[in-house]
Amino acid sequence: MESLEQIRERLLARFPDAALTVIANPGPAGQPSLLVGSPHAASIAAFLRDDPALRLDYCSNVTGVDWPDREVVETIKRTVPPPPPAAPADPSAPPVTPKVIEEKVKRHIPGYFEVVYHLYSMALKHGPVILRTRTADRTDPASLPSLTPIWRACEFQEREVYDLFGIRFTGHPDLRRILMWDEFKDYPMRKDYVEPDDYEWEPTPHGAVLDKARRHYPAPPESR
Amino acid sequence: MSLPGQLSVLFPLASGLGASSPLAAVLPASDSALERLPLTLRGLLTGWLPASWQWLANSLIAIVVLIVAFASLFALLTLAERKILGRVQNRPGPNRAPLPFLNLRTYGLAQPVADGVKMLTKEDIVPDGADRVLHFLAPIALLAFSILTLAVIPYGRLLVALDLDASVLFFFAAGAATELAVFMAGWASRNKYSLLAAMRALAQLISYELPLLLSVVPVVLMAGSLSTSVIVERQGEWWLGFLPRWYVFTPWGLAGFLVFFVASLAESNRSPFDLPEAESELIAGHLTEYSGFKYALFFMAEYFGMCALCGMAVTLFLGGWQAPLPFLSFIPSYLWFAGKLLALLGVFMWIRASFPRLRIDQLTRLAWKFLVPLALINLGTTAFWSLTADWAGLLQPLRWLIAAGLIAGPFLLLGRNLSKGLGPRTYRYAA
Amino acid sequence: MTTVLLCLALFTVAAAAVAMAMRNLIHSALLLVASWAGIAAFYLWAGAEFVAFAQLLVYVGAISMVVLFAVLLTRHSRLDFDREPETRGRVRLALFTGGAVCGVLVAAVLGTAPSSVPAAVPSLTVRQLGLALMGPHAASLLAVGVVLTVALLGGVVLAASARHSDPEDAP
Amino acid sequence: MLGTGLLQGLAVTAKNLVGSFHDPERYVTMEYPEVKTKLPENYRNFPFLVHDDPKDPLGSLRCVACTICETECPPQCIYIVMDRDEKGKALKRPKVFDIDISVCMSCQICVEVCPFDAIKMDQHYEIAETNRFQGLLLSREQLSKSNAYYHQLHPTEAAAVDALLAEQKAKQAAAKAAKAAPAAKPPAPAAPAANPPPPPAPSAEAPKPPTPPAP
Amino acid sequence: MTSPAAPSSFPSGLPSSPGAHVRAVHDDFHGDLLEVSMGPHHPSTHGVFRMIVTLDGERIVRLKPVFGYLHRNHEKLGEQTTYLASMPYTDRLDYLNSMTNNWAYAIAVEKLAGQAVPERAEYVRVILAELTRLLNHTCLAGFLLQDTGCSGTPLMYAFREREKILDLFESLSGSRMMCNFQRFGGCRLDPTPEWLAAVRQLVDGYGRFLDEFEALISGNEIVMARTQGTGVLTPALAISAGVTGPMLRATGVDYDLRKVDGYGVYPRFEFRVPLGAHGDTYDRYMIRILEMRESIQILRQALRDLPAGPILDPKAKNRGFRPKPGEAYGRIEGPKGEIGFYLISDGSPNPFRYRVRPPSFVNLTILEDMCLGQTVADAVIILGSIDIVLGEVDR
Repeated sequence: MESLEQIRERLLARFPDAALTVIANPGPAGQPSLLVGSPHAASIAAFLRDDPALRLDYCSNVTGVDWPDREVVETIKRTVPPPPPAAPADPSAPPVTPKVIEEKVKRHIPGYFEVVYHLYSMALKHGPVILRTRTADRTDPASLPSLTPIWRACEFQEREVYDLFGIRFTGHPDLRRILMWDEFKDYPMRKDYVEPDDYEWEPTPHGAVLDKARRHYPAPPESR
Repeated sequence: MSLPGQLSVLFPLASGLGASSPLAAVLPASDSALERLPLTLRGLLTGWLPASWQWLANSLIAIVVLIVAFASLFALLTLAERKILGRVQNRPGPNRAPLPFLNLRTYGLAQPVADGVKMLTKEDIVPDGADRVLHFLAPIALLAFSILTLAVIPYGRLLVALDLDASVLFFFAAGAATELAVFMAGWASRNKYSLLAAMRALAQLISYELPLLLSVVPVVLMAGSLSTSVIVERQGEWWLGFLPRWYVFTPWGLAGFLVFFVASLAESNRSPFDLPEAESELIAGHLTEYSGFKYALFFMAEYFGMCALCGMAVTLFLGGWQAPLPFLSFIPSYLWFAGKLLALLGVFMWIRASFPRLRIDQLTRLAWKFLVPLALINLGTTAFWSLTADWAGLLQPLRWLIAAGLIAGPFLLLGRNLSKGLGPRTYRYAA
Repeated sequence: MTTVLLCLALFTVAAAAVAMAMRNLIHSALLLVASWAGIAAFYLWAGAEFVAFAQLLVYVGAISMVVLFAVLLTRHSRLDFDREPETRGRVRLALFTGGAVCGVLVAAVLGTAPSSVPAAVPSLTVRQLGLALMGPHAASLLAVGVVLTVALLGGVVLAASARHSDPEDAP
Repeated sequence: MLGTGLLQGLAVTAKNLVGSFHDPERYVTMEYPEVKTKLPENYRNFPFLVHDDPKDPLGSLRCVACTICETECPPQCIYIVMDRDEKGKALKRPKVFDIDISVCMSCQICVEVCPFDAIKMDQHYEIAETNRFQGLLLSREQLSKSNAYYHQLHPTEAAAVDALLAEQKAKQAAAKAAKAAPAAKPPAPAAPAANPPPPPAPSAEAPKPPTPPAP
Repeated sequence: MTSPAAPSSFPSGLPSSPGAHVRAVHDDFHGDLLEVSMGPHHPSTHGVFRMIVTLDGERIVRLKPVFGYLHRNHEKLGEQTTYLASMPYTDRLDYLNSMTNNWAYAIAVEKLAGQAVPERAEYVRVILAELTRLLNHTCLAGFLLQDTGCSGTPLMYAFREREKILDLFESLSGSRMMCNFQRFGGCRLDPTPEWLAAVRQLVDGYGRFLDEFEALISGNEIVMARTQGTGVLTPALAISAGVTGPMLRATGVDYDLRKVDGYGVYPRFEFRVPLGAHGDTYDRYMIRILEMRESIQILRQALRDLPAGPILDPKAKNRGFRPKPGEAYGRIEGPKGEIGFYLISDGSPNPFRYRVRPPSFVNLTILEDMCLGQTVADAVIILGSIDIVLGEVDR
């Protein structure tokens, strides 16, 4: 199978104005992924499925990922030019090495929702090619293009992503909640999901459970 | 002891048991004491009564004996069914029910007692929308008609409760009325599933009524009479001195027996055809809204129906109370009948333990496209058989061959047509 | 002996009468079946075993099913019986037909000689019945046979034609 | 020919029916209350704490209340409070060691991660209690069982653990002896009094690969 | 529960099932459609699963599966506990095959952390996975026949054999069904010679059991009548719907992860992959029986050349395991199909995103397509032939 970069080149040739970037995978797994812009996602997916060289006819896995806003503290090494020599340059003095200082720069990375598709080919027995589609930000009417019209396998899995993450899939034939009951309002898998306070007393409260216990019982039950 | 004509017809019970029916005179009643035991016992009980009261007492005794015998057989059958099903599945079956007051473990013999008490004490829920009268009447009607069918089966040389001239017709007339009771049960429960299931059960009962009747006609044709005791008498002779001339050992008889057996399986809602109470479909079918003792009555009626059909199969094809070998006829006739009946009931349970269930359309297709044509062809073969009864020595095997061919041919043809497109498959492996 | 006859007659007539008066269609159908059973009992009383059991088998077993299925499958809820207005013409017509039927029945009852001792009942065996049917009455037996087969074939054709409108199994 | 498959099926059920009377292979029911299954040695159900000398079950617990098992336990059903003497100095003993049996799924992760072989898996499965909280909350007293009981449950594993502990104790004794010997020669740089063997660093690297038990 | 939406009119691009024409014919709802809800307490829906079936007379016109009754948000739990603590939870996914769930999770984490696995552990993993495949397919054959109404006989035979395998798991890992046996970099315990002898004895006896089982069922005319031709699945629809495992191979598509990915030491064993031709319920049943026979061959070869050596990689770190940031998707050929774990790590002891790709959940997508035009009795068998376990479907 050709590498992700070659695939990206061919896709750019085919869809010149599509936003395609390769996301490296730092871990040892060696599975880089291809970030696809929302407007062209469906047509790119159809191309990947029908292209004779790739034939990615099997969408194995659809995963929703919630990337919250992050404060990334980066230490940047900056070389500070030596202060202008007060005394005239005296060749004998050891050359003043430029001072290297590390600065802690706090960078704010905006969060977003992301859906990851693992594509394989049953015809040519190769894969995976990993597609990623991202929303601009984490505001609620998050919506992404649905790939169910291309791979029927995404039908239930996209409904699950909608059910647990709240990402509406445009073009999905039957978008309803699949695991939670229909009247459930919130989206449980989001990082900022607050669990309902249905705490049930446990005799061995410690750690997170202890805080909940304190909210319900001023003093933890007969602290032994 | 001739009775006014109408009465003897209306209550022929007395005439039959009174051994005054024309038939008894003809037969050399083997007079071993054991053989006449039931009659002597009955004589002790009712001997001192004046003649006119005697036939009433006799008929009452007959009724009581029949009901007690078959009710206890029902209790034992439920236990035997679960024991055989258990043993087939490598497990013991019920063996923990202790006798009421002493905790002696009785290998399950107390299980029917326990079931009976459970059924009696269970609350009898009647859905409020239900039609009370019909809901109450359905199990009683079903049980009544099933018990009626038990009257005409000859249990021993002289032990037939109702020796009618057209007893086979009486048997099927009473059997046909059970559909009415099934409909009442389904309709009275006022529940969409039980009505749907009652319809399917009726479709099954009606479509298997035909092969049941058609498979009996050859026997009536060969025996020359509709009376069950005459039919059993006809099967009394021996071939070559020791082979019993039971009808099942003739080609048309075997085919008739198989069709009768399959049809009776369906008629009593047993294993491959137990669609009405298939748990994987419409829960308990038309019995969904019944609980407590009414459900037990339905259960009992099913077993009575099964015993009646098995009894009739034994009477028509397996030589009723005839002994299989001449020198064995010292054993009393009613024991032979009981043995054959229990054997056939055992085969019923064996089949229940082994086969999956047929779908409603396959079930009716089997009846209309396989059993009915086969029964009709069997009728033709029997006609050929009876016409060629007097063929001389060498022609006899030819007669057998022709009869066997007349049955085997259509059986194979219809079988292939029935399982068109079905068959064991061979599978390829990936390169 | 007449007591048995009387109570049988009473039972049959009562069943038929109540059947007409019942509001619930299924109950009236079942009572109709009960009256047929009453007629079968008549045959038994008259000593005709074979005909009694045939009646029981055919009517109580099969025809009752046809009636009940018909009652079930047709829409019969109270409201969609649009009652025509009772014009004078209809009332007069109803009275006329009712009267005619009553007249015939009454004539038949009066015509028979009352309380004649029932003639000795010929005890017929089934074999003689069969021979009679196949002998002198063979023609009528064949006619009945033809009618039945035609009815059966008609049923099959109807069922088959119903099949084409909505295909039963997947192609 | 129609029906041969059915007859084959009947033959199989008949073979099983007859077989169930003489062939133990075809009669598998074990009537539970009277006949109990023989549990394999590796069978694990709920944990228990091992103590060394039966005379003082709570004092000689191997557990040093390092709370590794409390953090590693997936359903978080262990609750440990370290014992402190009057001056507040931590004693290497749990004052409270509760396991909520109704939450524990006996996955034996606590046994795996315990560096002191203080907690092992028990084999009793008949636990029916009337009260969910008092009944199914096993405290230190109920959990503590003797090493002999451990030997009885898992013989091979217990033997291996004992060998390992004995070897560790010998190593520590040798190390102490080695430390005490040089201290005896140069008395001046008196080594601090041999304090109790320092608890091995809680984050022991690889969990001690449990020696292969023989089932 | 809102009433199910109008029948989903699928975009024309997707391959359709043979029964699809039924939906087209009956889109105009003339009054006498009967809506039946089968489940969630129906005796033959393997666990808490509900099907809202719309019947036109006896034939199914629409079927909406409703599940989620067993949903406990397994993936959120995975994000809140460490990598090692998630291992016992993977037993609870497909609670019939805990060994293969563990292996799939272990493979994903090993791929995430680049962890090596010693030879002996790979062979033990193959032995345990093939034993689990035997166990699962035997269970399926038993349940499938139970749905057709066999009053329990095949199910009891299946469970008799399954108990033998569970006893082996119990004597090895300590628990029959919740084994929690695999670790990142090998297995938790080393099987002893007695255990291996017991496995060899079981494997030798299994062929006889399969012959007896097939004699009871495969040739049975009633079973053939009930299952041949029902619930047909076309290869194109199967591939597009992401169906994997025996269900896919029953339609004739040659895709077995043991051959395609060649994970573990499977390439060293020579075994065949059976393929069906009709894609109906009978094929799905027979493919599983033939796969069991292949598993016996694999077990024999694995037992024959099981090498000595460590069972757990000495450098393996299970407690306090902190993989470097990155992501990985590991998958294996579970008995029910491709079971995969997708892990995103951010360097902390808890995974950032822990995703399970359950085979039963995806295989359920085409339940409606296979049931269109069939009767209610068939819907029960078709559901049985898909072989779902609700612990995995609902997660």
